[in-house]
Amino acid sequence: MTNKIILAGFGGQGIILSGLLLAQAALLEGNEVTHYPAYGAEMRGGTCNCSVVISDKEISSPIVNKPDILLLFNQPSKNKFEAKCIPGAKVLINNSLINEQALRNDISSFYIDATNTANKLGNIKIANMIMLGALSKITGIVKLDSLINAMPEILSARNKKLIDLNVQALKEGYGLF
Amino acid sequence: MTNKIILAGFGGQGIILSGLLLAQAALLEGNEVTHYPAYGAEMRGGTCNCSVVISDKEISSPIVNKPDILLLFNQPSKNKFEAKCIPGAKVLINNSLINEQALRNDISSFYIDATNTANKLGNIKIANMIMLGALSKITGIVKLDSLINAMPEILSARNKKLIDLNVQALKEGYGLF
Amino acid sequence: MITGKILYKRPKTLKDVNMSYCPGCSHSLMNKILCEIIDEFDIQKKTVVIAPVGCAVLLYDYIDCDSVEAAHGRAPAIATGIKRVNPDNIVISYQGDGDLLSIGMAETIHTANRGENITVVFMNNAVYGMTGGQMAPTTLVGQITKTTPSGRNPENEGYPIRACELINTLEAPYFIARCKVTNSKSIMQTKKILKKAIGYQINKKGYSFIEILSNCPTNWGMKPKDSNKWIQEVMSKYYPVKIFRDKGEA
Amino acid sequence: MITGKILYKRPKTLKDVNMSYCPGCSHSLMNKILCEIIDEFDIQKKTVVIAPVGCAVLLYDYIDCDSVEAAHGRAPAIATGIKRVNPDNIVISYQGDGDLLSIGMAETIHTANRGENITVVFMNNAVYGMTGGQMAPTTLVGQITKTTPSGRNPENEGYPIRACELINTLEAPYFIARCKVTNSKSIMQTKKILKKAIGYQINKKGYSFIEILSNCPTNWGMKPKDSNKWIQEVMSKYYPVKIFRDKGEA
Amino acid sequence: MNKKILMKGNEALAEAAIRAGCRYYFGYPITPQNEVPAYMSKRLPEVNGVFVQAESELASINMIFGAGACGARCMTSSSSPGISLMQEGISYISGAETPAVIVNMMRGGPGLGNIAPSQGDYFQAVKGGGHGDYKIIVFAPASAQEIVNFTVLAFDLTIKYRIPVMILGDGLLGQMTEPVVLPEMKEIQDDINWSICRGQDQVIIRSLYLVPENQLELHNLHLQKKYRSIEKDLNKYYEQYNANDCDYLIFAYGTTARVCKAAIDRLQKENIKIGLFRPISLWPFPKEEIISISSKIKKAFVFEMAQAQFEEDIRLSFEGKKEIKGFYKLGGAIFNDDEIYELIKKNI
Amino acid sequence: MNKKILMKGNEALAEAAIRAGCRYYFGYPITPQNEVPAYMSKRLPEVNGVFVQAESELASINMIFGAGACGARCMTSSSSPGISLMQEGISYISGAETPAVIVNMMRGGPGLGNIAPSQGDYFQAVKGGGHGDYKIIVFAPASAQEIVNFTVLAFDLTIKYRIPVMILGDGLLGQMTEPVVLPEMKEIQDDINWSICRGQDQVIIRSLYLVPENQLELHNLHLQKKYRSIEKDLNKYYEQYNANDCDYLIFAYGTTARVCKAAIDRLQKENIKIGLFRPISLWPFPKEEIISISSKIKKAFVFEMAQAQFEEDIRLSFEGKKEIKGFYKLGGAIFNDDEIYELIKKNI
Amino acid sequence: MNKKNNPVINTDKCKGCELCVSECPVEIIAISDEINIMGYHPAYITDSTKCTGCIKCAISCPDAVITVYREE
Amino acid sequence: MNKKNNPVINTDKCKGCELCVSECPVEIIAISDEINIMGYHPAYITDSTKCTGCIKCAISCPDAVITVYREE
Ligand SMILES: Cc1ncc(C[n+]2csc(CCOP(=O)(O)OP(=O)(O)O)c2C)c(N)n1
Ligand SMILES: Cc1ncc(C[n+]2csc(CCOP(=O)(O)OP(=O)(O)O)c2C)c(N)n1
Ligand code: SF4
Ligand code: SF4
Ligand code: SF4
Ligand code: SF4
Ligand code: SF4
Ligand code: SF4
Ligand SMILES: [Mg+2]
Ligand SMILES: [Mg+2]
Repeated sequence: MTNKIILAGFGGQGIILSGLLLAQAALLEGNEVTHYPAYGAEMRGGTCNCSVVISDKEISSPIVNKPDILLLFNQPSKNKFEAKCIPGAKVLINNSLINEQALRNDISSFYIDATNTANKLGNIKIANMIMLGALSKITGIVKLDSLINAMPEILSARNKKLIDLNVQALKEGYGLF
Repeated sequence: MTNKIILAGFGGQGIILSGLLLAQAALLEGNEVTHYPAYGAEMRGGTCNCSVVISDKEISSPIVNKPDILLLFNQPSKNKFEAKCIPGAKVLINNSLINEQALRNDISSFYIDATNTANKLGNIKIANMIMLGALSKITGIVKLDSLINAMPEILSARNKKLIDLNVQALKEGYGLF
Repeated sequence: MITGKILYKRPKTLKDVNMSYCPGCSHSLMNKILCEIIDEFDIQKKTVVIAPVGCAVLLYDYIDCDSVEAAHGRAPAIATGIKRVNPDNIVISYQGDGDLLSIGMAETIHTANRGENITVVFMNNAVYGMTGGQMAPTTLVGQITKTTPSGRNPENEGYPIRACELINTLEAPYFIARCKVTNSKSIMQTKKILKKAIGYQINKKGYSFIEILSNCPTNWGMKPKDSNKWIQEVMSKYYPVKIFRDKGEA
Repeated sequence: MITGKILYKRPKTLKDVNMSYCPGCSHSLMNKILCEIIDEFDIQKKTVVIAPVGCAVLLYDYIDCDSVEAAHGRAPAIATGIKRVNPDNIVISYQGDGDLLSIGMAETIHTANRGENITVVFMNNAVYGMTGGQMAPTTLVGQITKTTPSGRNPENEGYPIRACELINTLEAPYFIARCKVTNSKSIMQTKKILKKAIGYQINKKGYSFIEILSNCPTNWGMKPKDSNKWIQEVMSKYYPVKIFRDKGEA
Repeated sequence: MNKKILMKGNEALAEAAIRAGCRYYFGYPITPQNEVPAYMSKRLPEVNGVFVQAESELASINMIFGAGACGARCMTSSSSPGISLMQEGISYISGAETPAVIVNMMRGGPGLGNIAPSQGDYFQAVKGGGHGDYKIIVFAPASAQEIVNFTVLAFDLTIKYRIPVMILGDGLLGQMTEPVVLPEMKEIQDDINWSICRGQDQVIIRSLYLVPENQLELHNLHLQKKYRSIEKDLNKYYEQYNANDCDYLIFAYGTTARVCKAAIDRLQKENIKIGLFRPISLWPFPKEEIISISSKIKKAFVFEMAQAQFEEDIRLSFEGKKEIKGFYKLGGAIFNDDEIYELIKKNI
Repeated sequence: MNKKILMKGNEALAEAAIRAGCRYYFGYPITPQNEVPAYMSKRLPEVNGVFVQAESELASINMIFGAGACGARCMTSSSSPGISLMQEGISYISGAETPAVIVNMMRGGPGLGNIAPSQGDYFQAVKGGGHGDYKIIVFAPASAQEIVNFTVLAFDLTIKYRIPVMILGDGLLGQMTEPVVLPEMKEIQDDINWSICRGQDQVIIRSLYLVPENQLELHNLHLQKKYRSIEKDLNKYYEQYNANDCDYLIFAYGTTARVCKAAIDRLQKENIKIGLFRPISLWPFPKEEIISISSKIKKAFVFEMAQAQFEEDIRLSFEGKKEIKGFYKLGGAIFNDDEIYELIKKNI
Repeated sequence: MNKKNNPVINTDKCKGCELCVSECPVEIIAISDEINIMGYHPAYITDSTKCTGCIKCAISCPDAVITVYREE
Repeated sequence: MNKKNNPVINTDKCKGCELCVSECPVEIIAISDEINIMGYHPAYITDSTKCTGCIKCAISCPDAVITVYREE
C-alpha cells in the first residue's frame, strides 16, 4: 500500500514541518517514507508545498504528481492541486481560508476550520497540526499517537516549548471528526 | 625542396629575431615558410631557440626535430643540438663563444667568429646578423639581398635606426666566407 | 474613482506588479526609489540596471528598464562591458553584500579603481538573504546566522567589512556615501544622495558607490519595524552613515 | 681553500642552485632574505611557503621548505586551508602584484579580514613579470607596459592600487608594512620587519602583510641599479615606505 | 545496527562526512545544498573540526587544496554555477594529487537557471570541465542512504588514490528527507607520508612541470596509469533492477533512475520484460558490465535530466550494437513515472 | 588580392578580429597568448575601439557578457587555466544568448602544467566545461591563415546565432609565424534588435527562469532547437588530405593534423594508402561525413595531444564499425612526423 | 489650506509590513484583521479626514502601494 | 682590528647584476670582461686587502653568491 500525499499552502503556514511530522510518524509505524519540499524560488513568500510518500515497500519516486491525499491550506493551493489528485482522493481543506466549493465530484472533500481553530487555541501557526490531527482521524494513514510520538524528533532543535501546544492542536484536529 | 633550420643560443642573442628575418627573406623569394620559437618557461634567461622551415610547397609540420641547417650561438646549444641534425647537415658555429671541436664527422661545420666580429663593429648584439650573412653565403638558402630587403619588415617597429648597422653586419658575415 | 492632485504616486518606471520581496524589505523600497529617480531624470529608456544574484535577482521584473542579469558577484564587470560599449547609457549595478563584497570583491574594487562611470547601489543587509540567511561579509560581530550558529566570532570569521571605507582608499571614485532607509526622513536623504550620484553619471563625472544599510526582516527574524530600529541602533554604529567622498563638492 | 670566520654566507635554507630569476631581480633577494629569517628562527622544518603564479612560481626549487604551488591569485586561500589544519606550522604566502592584487584581490582581502595567522610577502614590481611585462594593478600612471603602450592612463585603466592602505581599512590584520630593498641598508631594515612579522606568526598574533617595492629590470628595460634607483626616486613616492600598523607595538 | 532516522539528503551527507573523519569544511552558500554548510557550521566545532565560510567557490576549492595538501580529510560542497567556478581548482588538485571531496547538488542550467533538480553537469563531472587531462571519481547516489554510504566511501578513496571524489547529486536528493542508518564515527589512521607539515624533508605539492617531454608528459603518464588502476578497482558500483532476462533495458542514474523503477513496476505488471541498469560510479563507468548486458537485450532506453550527456557514455559502451533511444528533461524539469511509462509503451 | 605577410598566429588572430569588426576586447595575460592583448592594446585605440585589461579571466568573460548584451562584436582570449575560470561565465552567456568570441590557445595541463602546446581542453570546449546543457561553436584552425579565416567567421556566427564561438588553438599555433593574407576591414551592419541600449521597450538579458516546467524547460528546448539548426548549417568545416580511396585514415585536428600530413607524405611514397580527415569545426562535429567515410576504410588512427578526448567523438561516429587505434601525447609534448610514421607502420 | 487629503492604500497589494503605520504623524493608519489575497493583513486608513498630506506613509511604503491625493 | 677580510664571489653563479659594485664603500668590486658559463659578465674583487668586512656586498647580492670571511 502506497500513499501519495501533497500538503500545500502559504510560506509560513508550517507546511514543510507538518509534512515532516507526518513522515516521521509513518516511519515510527514501520513504513518507508519520503518527504520532498517544493522549495521553489530562492526567496520568501508565495506558495509552498511538499510531497510525502508513505509505503510498506521501497519507495521509488518521491515525487507526487497525482496525490491520493491532499491537504490544502489556502486558496491558491486549492486552485493548483485539486485538479491533480486521483479520483477518490481525500482532500482536506482549511476552510478558514478557502471557499468551500469543490470543483470535482469524484473526490471526498473534508472541511476543517483550521486557522480559526488555531487562532482560538491562541496561535495561528498551529493550524497545520489541526489539519494533521484531522488527517489521522479521516484517513487513518497514521495514528494520532504516532504523530504525538513523532513530535520530539521533528521539533527538537526548534520550538520544544511549543510541543504541548502542538499536541493539543493535533488532538483538537483529531477531535473535529 | 624543404629546409629545416634551427637557430639556438642564449636569450638576448637575438635568436628569434634572426629566425624571423630569415623567414621573411625566404618569403620574399616566394617560398613557404614557418617560424616557431621554443618559448620555454614563462621567464627570462636560459637557452633560447627557434625552428624555421623553408619550402617550395605547403609546410605541414613547423617543428624541426632533425635539422639540416643549424646555427649555434653558444656552447649549451651546441651540446644540445649538434647530435640531432641529419647527416650532411650544415652547422654554423659562433666560435667566439663555442669551442671548435665537432663531435660528428658526418656534418659540415663552419666556424664564425660572430660575437667578436660584432664587438668590433661596436655592438655585441649584431652577432646574429653576422651569422645570418654567413648562412646566406654558405648555404645559398636565401640571397643576401633578400635578407637586406626583409630587414624593414622585421625591425620596423623596433630599432629602425639600427637597420644600417644590421645590414653592415649581414654583409660582414657574408664576406667572411 | 478618486481624483484630485496627486501628492505621491507609484513611479512610472516601477512596473505595476507585486515585488516578490518579503514585507517591509529594503529591496522593495530601493527599487521604488531608483524608479523615482529614473522618472525624475527622465532616463528610463537609456538606463540599464544590472540585476545581481541575491534577493534582487528579479529586479528587471519590477524596474522597467533594460537589464542584464549578472552572475553572482560579477555585476560590475558586466556594467563595465556595457558602459564601455555605450558610454551614454546610464548603468546601475545593484548588488547585495554577499554579491558585492564576498564573491565579487575583486570586481567591485577593480571597477571602482578604474573609475568606470557607473553607479553602484550596495544593499548591505548583513546577511545572505536569498539563500536563507547565512553570514555575509558585513554580518556584525556576535550576529547569529545560518552559518554562524553561535554568532559571528572574529577569531574564526574575521570582522565585518566596511565597504565605503575600503573603496575610499582608491583614487578614482567620484562619490562615495553610506545611507539608511529606516524612516521617511532618511529615505528622503538617501534619495537625494542617490540622485546626485546618478546625476554625476549623467554628467560623465565617474564612479559612485552608494551603500544602503538595509534590513532583512525575514532572516533577521524581526518585524520590519524592529529591523529598521536595529539598523538605527546597532548597525549604523558600526557602519557610520555619511558621505565619504564627493569630488563634485570638493 | 679559504678559511676564517664567516661574516656572511648563503643561508642554509636557500638551496645550492641557481635561481632562475633575472640578474638583479628583487625576487632573488627576497628568497634569500626569507631563508635567512627561517634559519635564524630555526623553523625550516615547520615552514610552508606558498608559491604564487608569477616569476616566483619555482620558489620551492630555491627555498628548502615544504611548499604548495597555488593557482594564480589563490595563495591566501591555500594558506588558509593549510593553517587551519596545522596551526603550528609557519605559513608564508609569497605573491606578486598581479597575483595578489589583480586576480587574487578577493582572496587577499578576505584572508586579511579573517586575520588568518599567516605572513604575506607581497612583491610589488609594478608589472607582470612572468608573462612578459603587462600592466599590473600597481603600474604607475604613465608607465609603459606591454598592455599600456602609451603609458598607463587613469581614464582607461584607473590608478595604481596601494595594497597596504587598502588592507589597513580592515580590523583584523596585526602588522602591515611597506618596505624596499634598494640597497644594503634598506635590505637590512626590510629583513628586520619581515622577521618581526614571522615572529608574530610564531607567537600566534595573527595576520601580517609585508609589501616589498621590487624591481623588474627585465620588463622595465633597465639595468638592476637603475631599477633600484627608480624605486627610490619614483615608485616610493607613490607607495610610501612605512609601517602602517603594528598591533605588537600599540 | 544503528537506528533508522529521518534526514534530509544534505544533512545526511554532512553527518556522514563527519563520521567518515572529515574535520575541515570550506564552502560558500548556494541552493539547493545550503543545509550542508549550515549543518557543518554547527556540527564541526563539536568535534574539534574547522568550518570556514569561504568568500567564494574559488576560495573554497583552493582552501581544500591547502587542507588536502596536509593530508586532511576535507570537503567542499556547492551546486552547478559554484562547481563551474571550481573547475580551475579541480584541475590543479588533480594535477597536484591531493585529496578532496566535492559535492555537487545539481540544479537547472545553463547560467543562473533555477534551483530545481537537474543532471545537466554530467559532462562537466565525468569528462572534465577543467583544463587538461584528468579524471575525478564521481558517485551518483539515488537515496539518502546511498548518499551516506558513498560519502563515507568518497573519503576513503580520496585519501587512498589522492584524487578528487565528487558526490554528484541533485536538488531532489539534497532536499528530500528519507530514513537513513548512519555509520559509527570512524577512527582515522591515514597513510599520508606524501603530505606537507610533517617536519620531514621538503615536500612540494605542485602541478607545474615546465619541460614537456621529461616532466609533464611523465607526470601525465603517471596520472593516466593511476586512472587505469582506479578503473580496474572500482568497477562494481552499479545497480540492476529486474535486469535479468529483459527485452528492454533502461539506463538511468540518480534521481531519474528512481522514477524509472516506478514505471518499470507498472510495465512489468503488463508482462513487458523491462529492467533498469543504474551506474552508481559515473567515473569509472561500469562499461564492461554494460557491454556484456547489451548483448542480451533488444533495445535500450536512456532517461536523464539533461540533453544526451549520460547517453553518450552508454553509446560508447554499446558501440552501435543495439538500438538506443534517449529521453531528456531539461532545465530542472523532472520525469514522473507516468511519463516514463507512456514513453516506453510508445517506443517498444 | 592582399599581400602575404608574415605574422605570428596570435597577432594574425588579433588583426583578423579587428578587421571582422571587433572593437571591444577584454582580457587577462597568460602565456602562450600574450601577443593577443598586447596587440589589441595598441591597435584598438587606433580604430576607436576599447581595450580593457581585466582584473582576471572571470572579469574578462563577464565584461564580454556585458558588451555582448549590447550586441557588440567583442572578444576575450586566454589559455587553459584562464579558460577554466571562464566556465561559469560561458554557461551564463550561453543561457542568456549573447555574442562572444573566446580564444583558447591551449597549453599543457592539468593544473599549472606548462606553456607548451596541448589539446587537453577538447572535452571542456566541446562537451561543455560549465554547468547545464549548452553548446558553443568550436573552430580548430591549423595554420595562421585559418586562424584569420575562422576568426572572421567566428564573429559573423556569434552575431548570427547569439552563441559563444571559440577559436581553439594551442601554444604552437599562437606562437608560430607564417605568411597570411588578411581580409579587408569589414563594414558592420549587424541586426541586433534583441539587444539592450537601443532606447526601445525593455530588453532583459537573463539566464534565470525560475519555474522549471513552463520557463527553463522551454528555454532549454529553444536552445536545443537552435543547436540542431546550427548543426545542420555548419557541417562543412573539415579538410580531407589524400582521403579518397584509402585503406587507412588518420583523424586529427589542429597542430597534430599538420604533423600527420608530413607523415602521410612519407607513407604514401611507400604506397601505403593512407589519408587524413581533419575536422575544423569540433562542434558541430562533422559526424555524417565521418560516418560515410568510415565505411570505406579498413582501419582508423586517431592522433591527439590529449588522452582519448577527440577520439571519443570519432568513436561515437564510428559506432564500432571499424577498428580505431588512438595515439596520445600528453602534457605539452608534440608528435613529430617520424614518430607518427613509425606508429602507423607498426600498426597497419 | 483646508483642502482635503486622501491617502489610498491598495489593499490587495499591501504586504502588511506596518512601516507606514508609525510614520503617520496623525496616527490614522492601522493594520486590518482581514487577510488579503496574498495572505497578509493589510494596512488601512482609519480616518482620512485627519490626513495632512505629508506623504510620509507613501514615502516609506516599500511596495509603493500608497497613493496620496489632494482635493482640488 | 687589523684582521684581514676576504670577500669571495662565486663567479660561475654570479649574474653580473652589478648591485654589489656600488655597495662597496671601498670600491673594490668590478665587473669582468669575461663571460661565465651562464653567459654573464661576473663581478670580481679588485683588491681584497682593502676589504672592511662590512658585508654590504653580500647583503645586497640577490643571488647570494658572495661569501665574506674574516681571517682568524
Ligand atoms: C556562483 C554562485 N554562488 C552562489 C550562489 C548562491 N547565492 C545566490 S544569492 C547569494 C547571496 C545573496 O546574498 P546578498 O548578495 O547579500 O544578497 P541579498 O539576498 O542579501 O540581497 C548566494 C550565495 C549563486 N547563485 N552563484
Ligand atoms: C588563471 C591564470 N591566469 C593567468 C595566468 C598567467 N600568469 C602567469 S604569471 C602572471 C602574472 C604575474 O605577475 P605578478 O603576479 O605581478 O608576478 P611577477 O611575475 O611580476 O613576480 C600571469 C597573469 C595564469 N598562470 N593563470
Ligand atoms: S529574504 Fe531578506 S533581503 Fe530577501 S526579500 Fe526577504 S527580507 Fe528582503
Ligand atoms: S621578469 Fe622581472 S620579476 Fe621576473 S625574474 Fe625577471 S626581473 Fe624578476
Ligand atoms: S499622508 Fe501623512 S498624514 Fe496622511 S496618512 Fe500618510 S502619513 Fe498620515
Ligand atoms: S508600508 Fe505599504 S505594504 Fe507596508 S503596511 Fe503600509 S501600505 Fe502596506
Ligand atoms: S665586505 Fe664591504 S668592503 Fe668588503 S668587498 Fe664587500 S662591500 Fe666591499
Ligand atoms: S650582486 Fe651578486 S650576482 Fe650581482 S654582480 Fe654582484 S656578485 Fe654578481
Ligand atoms: Mg545581503
Ligand atoms: Mg609583478
